[in-house]
Amino acid sequence: MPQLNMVQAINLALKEEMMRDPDVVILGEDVGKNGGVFRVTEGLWEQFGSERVIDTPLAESGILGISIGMAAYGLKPVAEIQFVGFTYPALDQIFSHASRIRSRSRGRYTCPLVIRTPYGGGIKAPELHEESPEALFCHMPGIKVVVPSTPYYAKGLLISSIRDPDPVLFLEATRLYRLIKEEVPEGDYTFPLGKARIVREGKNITLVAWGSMLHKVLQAVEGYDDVEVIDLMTLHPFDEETLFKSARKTGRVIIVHEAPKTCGFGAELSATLAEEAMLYLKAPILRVTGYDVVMPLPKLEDFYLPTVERIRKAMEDIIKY
Amino acid sequence: MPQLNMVQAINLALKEEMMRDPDVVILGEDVGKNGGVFRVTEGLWEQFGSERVIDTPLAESGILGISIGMAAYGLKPVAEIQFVGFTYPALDQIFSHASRIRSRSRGRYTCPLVIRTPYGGGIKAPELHEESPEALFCHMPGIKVVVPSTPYYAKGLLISSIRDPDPVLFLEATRLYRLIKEEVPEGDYTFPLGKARIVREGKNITLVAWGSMLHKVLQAVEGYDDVEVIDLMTLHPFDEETLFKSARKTGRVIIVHEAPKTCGFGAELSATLAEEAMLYLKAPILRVTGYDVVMPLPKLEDFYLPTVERIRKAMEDIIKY
Amino acid sequence: MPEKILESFEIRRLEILDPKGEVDESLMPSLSADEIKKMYELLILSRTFDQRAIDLQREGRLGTYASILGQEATQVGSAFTIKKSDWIFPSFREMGVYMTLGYPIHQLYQYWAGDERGLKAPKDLNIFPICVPIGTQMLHAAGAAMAAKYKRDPIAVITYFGDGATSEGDFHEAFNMAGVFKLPVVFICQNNHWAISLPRERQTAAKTLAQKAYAYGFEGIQLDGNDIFAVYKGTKDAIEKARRGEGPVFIECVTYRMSSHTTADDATRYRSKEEVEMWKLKDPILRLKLFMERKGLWTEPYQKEIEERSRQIIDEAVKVAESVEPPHPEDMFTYTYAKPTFRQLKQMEDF
Amino acid sequence: MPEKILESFEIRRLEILDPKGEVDESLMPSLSADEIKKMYELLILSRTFDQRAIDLQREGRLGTYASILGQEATQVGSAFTIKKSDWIFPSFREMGVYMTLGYPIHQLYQYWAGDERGLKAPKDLNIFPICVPIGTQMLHAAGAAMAAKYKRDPIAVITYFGDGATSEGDFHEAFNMAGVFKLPVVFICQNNHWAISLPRERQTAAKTLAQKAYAYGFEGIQLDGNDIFAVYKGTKDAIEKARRGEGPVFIECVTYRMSSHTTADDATRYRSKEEVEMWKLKDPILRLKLFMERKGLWTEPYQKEIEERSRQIIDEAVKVAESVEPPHPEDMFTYTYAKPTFRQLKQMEDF
Ligand SMILES: Cc1ncc(C[n+]2csc(CCOP(=O)(O)OP(=O)(O)O)c2C)c(N)n1
Ligand SMILES: Cc1ncc(C[n+]2csc(CCOP(=O)(O)OP(=O)(O)O)c2C)c(N)n1
Ligand SMILES: [Mg+2]
Ligand SMILES: [Mg+2]
Repeated sequence: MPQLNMVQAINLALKEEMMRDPDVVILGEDVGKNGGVFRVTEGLWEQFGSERVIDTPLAESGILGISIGMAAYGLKPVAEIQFVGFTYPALDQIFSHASRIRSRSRGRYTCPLVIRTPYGGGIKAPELHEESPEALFCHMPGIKVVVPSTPYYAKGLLISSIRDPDPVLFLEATRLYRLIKEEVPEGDYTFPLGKARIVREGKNITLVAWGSMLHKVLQAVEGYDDVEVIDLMTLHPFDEETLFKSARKTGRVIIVHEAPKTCGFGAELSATLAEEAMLYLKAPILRVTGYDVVMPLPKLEDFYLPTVERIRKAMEDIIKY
Repeated sequence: MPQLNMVQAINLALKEEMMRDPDVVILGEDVGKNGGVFRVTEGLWEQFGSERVIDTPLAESGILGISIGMAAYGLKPVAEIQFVGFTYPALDQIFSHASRIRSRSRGRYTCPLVIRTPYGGGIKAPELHEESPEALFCHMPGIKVVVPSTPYYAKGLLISSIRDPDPVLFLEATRLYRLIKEEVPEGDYTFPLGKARIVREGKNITLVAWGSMLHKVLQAVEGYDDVEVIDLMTLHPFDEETLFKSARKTGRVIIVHEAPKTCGFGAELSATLAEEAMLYLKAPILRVTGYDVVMPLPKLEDFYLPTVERIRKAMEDIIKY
Repeated sequence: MPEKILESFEIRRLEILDPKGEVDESLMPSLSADEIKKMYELLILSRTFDQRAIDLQREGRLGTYASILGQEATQVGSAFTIKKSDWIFPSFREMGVYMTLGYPIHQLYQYWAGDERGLKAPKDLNIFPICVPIGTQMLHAAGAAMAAKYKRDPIAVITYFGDGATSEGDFHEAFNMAGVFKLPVVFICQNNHWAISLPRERQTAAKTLAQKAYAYGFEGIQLDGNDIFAVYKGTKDAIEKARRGEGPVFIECVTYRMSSHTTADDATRYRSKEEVEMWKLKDPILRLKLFMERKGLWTEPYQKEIEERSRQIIDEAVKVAESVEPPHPEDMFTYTYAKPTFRQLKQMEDF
Repeated sequence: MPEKILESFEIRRLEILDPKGEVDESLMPSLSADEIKKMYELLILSRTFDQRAIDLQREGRLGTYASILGQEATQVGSAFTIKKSDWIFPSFREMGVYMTLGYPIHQLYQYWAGDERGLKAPKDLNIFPICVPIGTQMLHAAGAAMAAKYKRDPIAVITYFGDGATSEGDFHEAFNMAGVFKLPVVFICQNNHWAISLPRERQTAAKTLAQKAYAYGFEGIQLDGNDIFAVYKGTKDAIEKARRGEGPVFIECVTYRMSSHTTADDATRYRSKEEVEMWKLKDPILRLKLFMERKGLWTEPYQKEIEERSRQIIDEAVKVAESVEPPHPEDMFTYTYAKPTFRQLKQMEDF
């Protein structure tokens, strides 16, 4: 089995799905001849031609707007937005249309669209290139939000997302693109949306994370026994059952994310536990997150992002509590 | 003292601030001769002319984008977006610019902008006319979010918002526009941003709400003794101290909002308590909210919105717990 | 001037039928007597629908309603050329388009009464639901056109919008996509002179809206939108061009919103009686009537008959609309996703 | 054709200085020998800055950098006409504009090294920070112009953007606002033929970008952007017109991005060597040099001297930039709001 990094695993998923289903098309800025600014679509334009791997003008609302029309007509567009910060000009198309067309038309039209976009910090890039706005999308009914954390799961989750009958925001942690290689099988396999996975089992603390922060957490828990680590993978709808089960077992939950704390997705996880599992909790639910500031430029980004030290401190606090 | 409804109170605040400060200008769709679709700016165009009460083309990103430029240049624009659902096409200007220009320019440029916009349900209006997306804005550092619940506070909070050196999203509950009249003094008074108020004191349960839901809550607690009701008023930054004090006293907290539950602002309040005040809590933190669905059209909107019954049921559940 | 000239443009306007009912025979499209009568009947039906909607709204039986009064020719004339295989992306003020295409009329009333089930188009009609956020639907039209092109379907995609919509960013992005990809899409602007209280002249400084098409490398043309023959001819040419794969066209139909913006608006606050009176003289229905009278296609009894028939159709539609069971609260959850989420299932237990 | 013609347009192109260094005297703006030398020196300084930035990036001393190679004339020529009282809203590829305006050069390096303190403009210079989200800054320019107009300040507002930016919805909304309110804003597009890997012809189907202005009721003109005299004259006329309150102008400067999009890009993946070679012949600096040589304004020693001086300036700027204390983590919090929130104060305790 080939050892692939995340870029390669996603590329493979795209290629296989395009071979399987002629209705799958790719569009976005620089996705064609250039193969995408991170090379995620490399080789696809050569293989499938410019009718299926479509370089668009520089217009994010336009890209997602036409994707919605394509999806309603019967295609399965996979749109790339160059960085998640550039979904902001397209939020109206996502919030007012992609997520609502099934509802507004009472099922007559649907939007089987995947929006792929790099997210997150740690790559020393300019403004708006390191955003983590996942919570915004999780608040909007009608869209699903998926964040893979390793090449293997990226492929399985992307295939599921493409086959999903509803719009999926597929967030790819830029920092992970080339960080890890693992075995990624060729050919069809899927990983269901809405399911988390236990990466490490333990009885004392539950740590919840997704995407790139999962690896920070795994680093942080090295050398600690009996710590459970959950990779959420789908944020919306998230796997309440796995979370509850773990929280019930450990009684101590720490949530780690890159986004600013206030109204980050951690808030929903914590509130859900505070509402439905409080009885089992032995300590406050802690959040280790980005600060409530504009994501700083490279010189300060390492201070902004949750660190191994901050995660360990939370673990110590929660145990001492 | 005149008895004013919320439309009149806001109109008065605008008029007085425009008289006081020639840098205050109003812009938006239909705000001029027509006085705004809810008549909030009625009479201002006649009084201040079309240079200060500016009818713009139909372009929300444009309205907020030029407002940012005006603010940076030294004016204090008060932009009206006709309904909060129509801020979606302008989110990029809010998220990428209004909230960041101080940070990006290290204080050289600022954005003393107020975005006034009606929000919320209960008025039997078409799609996107009844949204409650306040949480989206609370997640973005650099912007403040204010939601008045009565004419008196609307005036004081709007004056504070106009004088605030940073961008403020000022959400006006459409359902409250003409629902309540109360005494609203003429002349200068302000109510500080970031401060909640205790509307009713009590020792058994804390109910937290804002805007139109505050009145649902007040209806629901009628006949219940010893229930404390907090009107949050500023959502971002919210008044942690008042919330903690009350939670510590009652040990039971219910949060009520119109927005869908998942990632609504209730999640942040709950998570904050779960993190910092759990020790004092006698019961799970409950959220009575809109459902995780697209806001339905008028025929079903009453089923979507939190009702007195749902709030009472939560109160019973939390007491029984 | 010694500088080079790189490009030059001319913006044309098409008129065929004048307010007195006279036509320019050299431009007159070929239409049979039956077709012309059918058009006329659809105009009457549209106006009957509209008046009834306003009455129902006053009685509290509909929610806020957006009248099409005065714009019937733009709507009927353009929709008249659309085939079942074409796709249509309307805005919110196109009841005449829906009716010309045969959309179930009771569903239109259902929608305006606040029931989204009214928006579910019948299987054989590719019309999108009403679009509330202004200007956004044009991109869906461009996308559908792109998909049709990819699938080699020889169809046209037609999208409607108002003069106000031309100011939104999405208008620009849709037009640009259509130009770049040479999409089979026809953009039809109902320039009814007003966007709520903003007059056309303050919506944009361009003298015509039609000229905006040249910014995207394709053709724009202005029509007299109260002249059903000009509308028919202009849209037919454009739609056929699109079906042939020769790219997009932008059609500006100049018409007038005779009533207030919606039943919640009061247009007397911001526009003059004189202007409205002046436009009454250009009424699109009157004009066609005069033409038909001259051609021997219109008589008093005919008028009575079709008015009566329209009334019956509308009565029936209202009856059906109002006899439909109200939606079940669970309906809220049914169409968020193909399958409800765990959390939704829990929430549905409230009902 | 019996239809009416409503409007007609012609799109003009201005060229003065050709690649051989010859000028069209009838169009030549009046510039003193000193001014021309100053321009040339700024071109050399810009190119020196740029080359150093690329070197520093390779050594890991800067982050990703966007080169201005080939676009110097567009930048220096246009900024040369800007006064201290004017306001400027750049995009991200305008280092030559910043330098012509006298922006502290070490701050530019500081910014590209990932330190937002580099973006704090000096008090006497009304330039906005670099704008990363494409196309969005034009609206700020329109807004500032609106404020200036309201305050009766006789200034111009100048905004820069690329060919790619013309596809964004905000471009449209900004142009429309400028037209409707007749704002004193000059829109300068650096059409460098590429938006990352997308060539200009696939960005829009319009033959020129200049013609887009007519969609908004104002004038657009195309210039040879590698011809510093055409750029100077075109922008000067436009800026003066704006200062006189006669409304906006759109200037399309046709130039070429000689290097890759940024240091993170590899342009050989998507464009031909031949194209790049062809544009080398049109180099904006070479061209001015040939002109100056002909006029006796250029000599080898002069070239050596200004190259040496530029190198010293850049050396010094790099030294200053790299000797600045790194920002304190608390800095993250300082500029979110005028005063930190309770929650921020708590979070700041981490440092
Ligand atoms: C994005 C957005 N902004 C504002 C509104 C509120 N609104 C509804 S209709 C309208 C005016 C539309 O004018 P025009 O496009 O000319 O269409 P018309 O009403 O004349 O048919 C406005 C501002 C909206 N529906 N969507
Ligand atoms: C809204 C947005 N989308 C995408 C990007 C990524 N991006 C940065 S520069 C660029 C191309 C810009 O092309 P152009 O406007 O021609 O300017 P140039 O790079 O040629 O100077 C893109 C797509 C961005 N910065 N902002
Ligand atoms: Mg209109
Ligand atoms: Mg370019």
